[in-house]
Amino acid sequence: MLLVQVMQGVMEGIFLFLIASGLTLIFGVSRIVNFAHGSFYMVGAFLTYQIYPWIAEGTALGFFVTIVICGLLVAALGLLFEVFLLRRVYHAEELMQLVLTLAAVLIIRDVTKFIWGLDDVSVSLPDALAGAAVIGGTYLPTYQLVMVGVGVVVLAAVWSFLKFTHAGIILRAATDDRGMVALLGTNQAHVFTSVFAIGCFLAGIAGGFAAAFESINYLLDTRVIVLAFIVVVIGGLGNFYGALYAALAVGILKALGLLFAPRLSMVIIFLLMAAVLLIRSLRRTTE
Amino acid sequence: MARGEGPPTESGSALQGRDAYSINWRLVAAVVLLQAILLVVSPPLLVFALIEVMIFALYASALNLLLSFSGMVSFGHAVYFGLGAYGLALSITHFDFPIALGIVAGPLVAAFFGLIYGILCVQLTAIYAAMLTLACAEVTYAVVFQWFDVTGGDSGISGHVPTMLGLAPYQFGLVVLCVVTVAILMLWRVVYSPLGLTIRAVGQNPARAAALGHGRKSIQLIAFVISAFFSGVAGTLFGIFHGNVFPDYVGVLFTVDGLLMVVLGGLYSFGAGIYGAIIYKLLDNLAAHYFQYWQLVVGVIIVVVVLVSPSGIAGLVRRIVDRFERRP
Amino acid sequence: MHRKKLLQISTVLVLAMGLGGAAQAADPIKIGYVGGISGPCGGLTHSAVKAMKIALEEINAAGGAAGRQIEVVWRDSKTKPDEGAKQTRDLILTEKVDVLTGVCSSSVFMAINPISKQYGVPLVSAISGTHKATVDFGHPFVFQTQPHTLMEGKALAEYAARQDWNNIVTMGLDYEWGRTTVKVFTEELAKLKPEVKISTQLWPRFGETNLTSYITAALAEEPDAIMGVLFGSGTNSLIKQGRSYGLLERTELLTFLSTESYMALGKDIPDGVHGWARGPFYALDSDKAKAFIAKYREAHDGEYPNDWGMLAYDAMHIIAGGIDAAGGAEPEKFRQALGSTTFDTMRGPLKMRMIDNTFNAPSYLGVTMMSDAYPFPTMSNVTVIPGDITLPSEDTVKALRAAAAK
Amino acid sequence: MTVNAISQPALKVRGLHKEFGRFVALDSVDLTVADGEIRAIIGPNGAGKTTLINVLSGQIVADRGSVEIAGRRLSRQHPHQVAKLGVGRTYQISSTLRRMTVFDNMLCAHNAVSGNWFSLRAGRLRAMEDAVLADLKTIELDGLANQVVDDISHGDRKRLEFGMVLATRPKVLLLDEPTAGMGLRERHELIDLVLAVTRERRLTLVFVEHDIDVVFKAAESITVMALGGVFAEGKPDEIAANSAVQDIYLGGNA
Repeated sequence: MLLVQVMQGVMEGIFLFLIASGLTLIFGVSRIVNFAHGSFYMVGAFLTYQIYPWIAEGTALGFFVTIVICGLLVAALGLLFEVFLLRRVYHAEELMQLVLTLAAVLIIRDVTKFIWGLDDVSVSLPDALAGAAVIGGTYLPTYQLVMVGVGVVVLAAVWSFLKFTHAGIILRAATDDRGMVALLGTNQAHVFTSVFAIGCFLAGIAGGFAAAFESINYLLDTRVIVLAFIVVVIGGLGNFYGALYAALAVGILKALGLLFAPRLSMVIIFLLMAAVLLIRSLRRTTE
Repeated sequence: MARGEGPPTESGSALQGRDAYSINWRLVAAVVLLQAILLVVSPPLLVFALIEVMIFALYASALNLLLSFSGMVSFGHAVYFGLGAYGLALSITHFDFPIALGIVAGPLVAAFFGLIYGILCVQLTAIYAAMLTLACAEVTYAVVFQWFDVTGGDSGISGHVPTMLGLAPYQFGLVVLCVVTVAILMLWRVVYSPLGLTIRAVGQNPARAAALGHGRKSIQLIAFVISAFFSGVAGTLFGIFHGNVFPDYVGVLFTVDGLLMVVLGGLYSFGAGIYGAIIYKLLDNLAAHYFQYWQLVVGVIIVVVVLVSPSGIAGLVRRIVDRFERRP
Repeated sequence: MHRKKLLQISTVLVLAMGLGGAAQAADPIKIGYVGGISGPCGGLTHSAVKAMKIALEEINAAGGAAGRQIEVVWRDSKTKPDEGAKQTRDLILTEKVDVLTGVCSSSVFMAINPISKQYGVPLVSAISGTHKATVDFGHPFVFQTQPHTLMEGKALAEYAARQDWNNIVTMGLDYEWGRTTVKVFTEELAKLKPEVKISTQLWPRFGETNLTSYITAALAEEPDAIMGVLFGSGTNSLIKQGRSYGLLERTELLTFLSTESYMALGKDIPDGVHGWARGPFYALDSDKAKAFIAKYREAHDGEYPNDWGMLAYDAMHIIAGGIDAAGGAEPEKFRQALGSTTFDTMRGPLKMRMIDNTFNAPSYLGVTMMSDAYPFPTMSNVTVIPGDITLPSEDTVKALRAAAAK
Repeated sequence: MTVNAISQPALKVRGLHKEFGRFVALDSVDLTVADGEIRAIIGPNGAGKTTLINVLSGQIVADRGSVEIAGRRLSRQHPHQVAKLGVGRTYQISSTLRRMTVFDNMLCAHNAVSGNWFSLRAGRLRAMEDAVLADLKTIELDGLANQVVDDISHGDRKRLEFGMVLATRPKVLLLDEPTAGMGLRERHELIDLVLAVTRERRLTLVFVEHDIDVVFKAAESITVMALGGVFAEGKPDEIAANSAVQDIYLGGNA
């Protein structure tokens, strides 16, 4: 029982990681806390609902193709948002940036309502992905295993991107020291824009996967953003790998929490977040 | 409309007129009188709207103390607003307080939680602190929402206090006017006093303030508790106004309302909360009345303000006043 | 002569009064609608608004109520209690409405309820399911036309007792509706069938849509059935995610399944789920229902009305019927009229009892099945649990009111 | 205290060590500054000068080593606590309250040491006005009193920062590149002001400086740092004569 719940938690954690990874990448580079991340995720989910029937409904391949297309579309949307709006406030106060992303949440939500209406919609899981591997009475659903696989692929892709490519090295430099990017003579704006687009791409595909996993409506944005924030904060804002550990921890904590303290699982997770933040602050080196 | 409005600059330099640090009583009296007349002569519905604006003006002004002056961002300020209303309700329903005592208890409960959460939050700075305020708010919301036996869960608590204390709307409006005026004047006193100067120094540049001998944490904590207290006053009034309390009052929507009011009103000016509450509520009501996609309208206006006039309405007012003053 | 004159005068007076009455009759009766058109309730409410508009047309085409036309003023509560209260005051004070209706979430209902009481304007709830407004904090002018939480919990127990389920896991959303329904269900089931064991109670957080850990935790108890008190995306997620765990092969599932869930999930809802509903259009075969559904579909691109639309349509006809029977919208007469009339609704004849102004609205339970009739699955073998069985006893009502008044 | 003040050095640092990751910022630094001394700290970029100042002012906690200020041992004090011990500091990039006026900046400094910083009585601020104006005159900024700091020149900001530090009545001044980024004339005007005040009030002055002219004009003694350690120490003429210092210094700058 315990083991089943832990495995359940791992699978949920990977899914959380998919959502949170983009958020943490964006913060790491541009120090923007993007409240609209959940909205981009929601747009990804609705686009998947819209586009899947046009591609090849019912097939697993069509499903994956759809998700990649939707990821790209969301990335394009994020790109526009970054270039036309966000870029203008990089030098303003933090609060202005936050409020701008909050405004984006309001706008995207109403546009979503306008296009796709108020009712729940849902994407049917392709049959090939709907089953489960049964090992000794324990069910390991194919779809969640696939998501674990996707999580690993994203992790590997981002890891090798950061490690091996020129752009990745600039990115790492940008995360560690933003002044350094300017010194390197790189066009900082390009770095910010591309990372924002990559973050939105990740949000978009996470939303696509969610569309087949749960039922989606215009409230999806706020439903997901708080949890994503918790993961990012526990992992260390801007820390890509930290987000993975945090996502797994939150997933497992949620799954085990309902065995031992069923009504307190969210409270426990928030307390974990508070504790992590405070413990980090105790390691004072600079004030 | 704006109450307690003096010179709207953050640096009310003493040299710019020896009275910059004192209250312009004539202006206050004029605004209060005008507001009182409005309350008495208006039809009930307008009175309700005025009451709502006054309560939110206080809430946003309290939040503004944090945002504009103390250098903190709170993503969970509705907690202190809502806890004011819950403090009132729970002290009556669970501790059998008389109503008068419950009204006092509301802001104190808010301030108490401001102290507890504040102690945690000031350990961190910038966005990290803001994230912790969010976590505190979510915990509070979860507890209030789920602790069904005590808080009534999502169907809240009602009937513990007569709506508007059983007064006629305009009478209650006058009560609110008095409380809000006094509270905003107190906030003014806080901002433009030695303590306020300290808070502003810490808020603008904690390193310089530390080199002057001010510890950031303790001073930000003071600001946090004061802000929580006055948010609690606003929340208590709101609880009496509606005669009820729901988890929504500590929820994220009220937090966002407050933030947007301050930004619309104009960061770094004392009047931000007052201007912001008036404009935001006006906008909110009008847009929602005529347009199903009112959030879109509000969102677009916020974008325009952030990009075009980051100093908000207060900045606009200041520019207009400056222009008039320059022209003899 | 003298008498004749007197007669003349009185005739004139009577005539004048009659004319006055006629002039009054020319004014429409105003109904104020407050509902969560935007905000979390938006998904439930839009069909209700459409349905009410159809009802309105029918009523006015048939000459209105009590000889007067009916006019509805629509207001959005944004699913926020304070906003709902504000709109309600506006409706009462500026629009001078005679009757209020709508109301989606229980917090908005609870916020509006005292205003209806204060101004003595009848409030007929069409959607919100909390019992607190009519029972605990009931007053003479608040009415409920759909089954409330206490009734539904009992209906579920009735249904569960008829199945051969001996080990049940409950899974209720962790808020008032979930907790009260599970509580009533558990208590009533213990009375009806004491041998049934509730092996565990799970409480998913409100708004939670990843229910997989709850599914595994529930299945670990090897229950005969899972009783889910979830709605909308909660129910949908449970069914979608349960599929991979062989949920339905391993146990039975009883959950709230309103029409929009069928429409959202389509064939993703497998056959054999026990569903419960408040106004399933496909299970109502009265002529009235058929006519309404046809009209609704015609007006809205072949879309089917959801449960909320069905409830709202009935509520509007009940209001009009009440006004008709009362000869106007005078609140006390309206109440008496509602209490003494049997309304012929799409859900069959409904009658209100005076103690808590609650209608004996039925609950519908059945088993899902895909058929050729609709592009989505529906419930078959629908069991109707009439409201007369599920309405709480008068003692219960009195006890709850006493507790609330304390 | 007063008895000690004669015998105690104003600043005594022993074995100070600080690493950032693998980078050794301070490597067993020893430093003694006598009461009333004017000491310059020079060295190439990355020598650890600013880190040293940051440790002395409590901004950074060292990994090892001790700091004594007027005989009092520092142990993990926060900057504001160090400030209360009588240490005033300026920053490489001037650190002022940029949304306030020059006057209010100075008022903040007075307010901070008034002992009534928590008061709610605006009258207390009015009572400080004359002293504030006097201080502004001292640093020759009284003409800019009503300007918002954001609008004044870089040099004036540095001057204001120095003035604010003075207003807190420190015993030890730590100035991190007080003249960085200023024009030649401004630079000498400011350092003349610093020297005049320091001598008049008998303060201890430790300053980091890159401009060799300024250093030799002002310093009574010089500490040369390189690679996180103290490389040489002595009177200005000794340092000038030290060829190793010249190599390091010029090499480091090249």
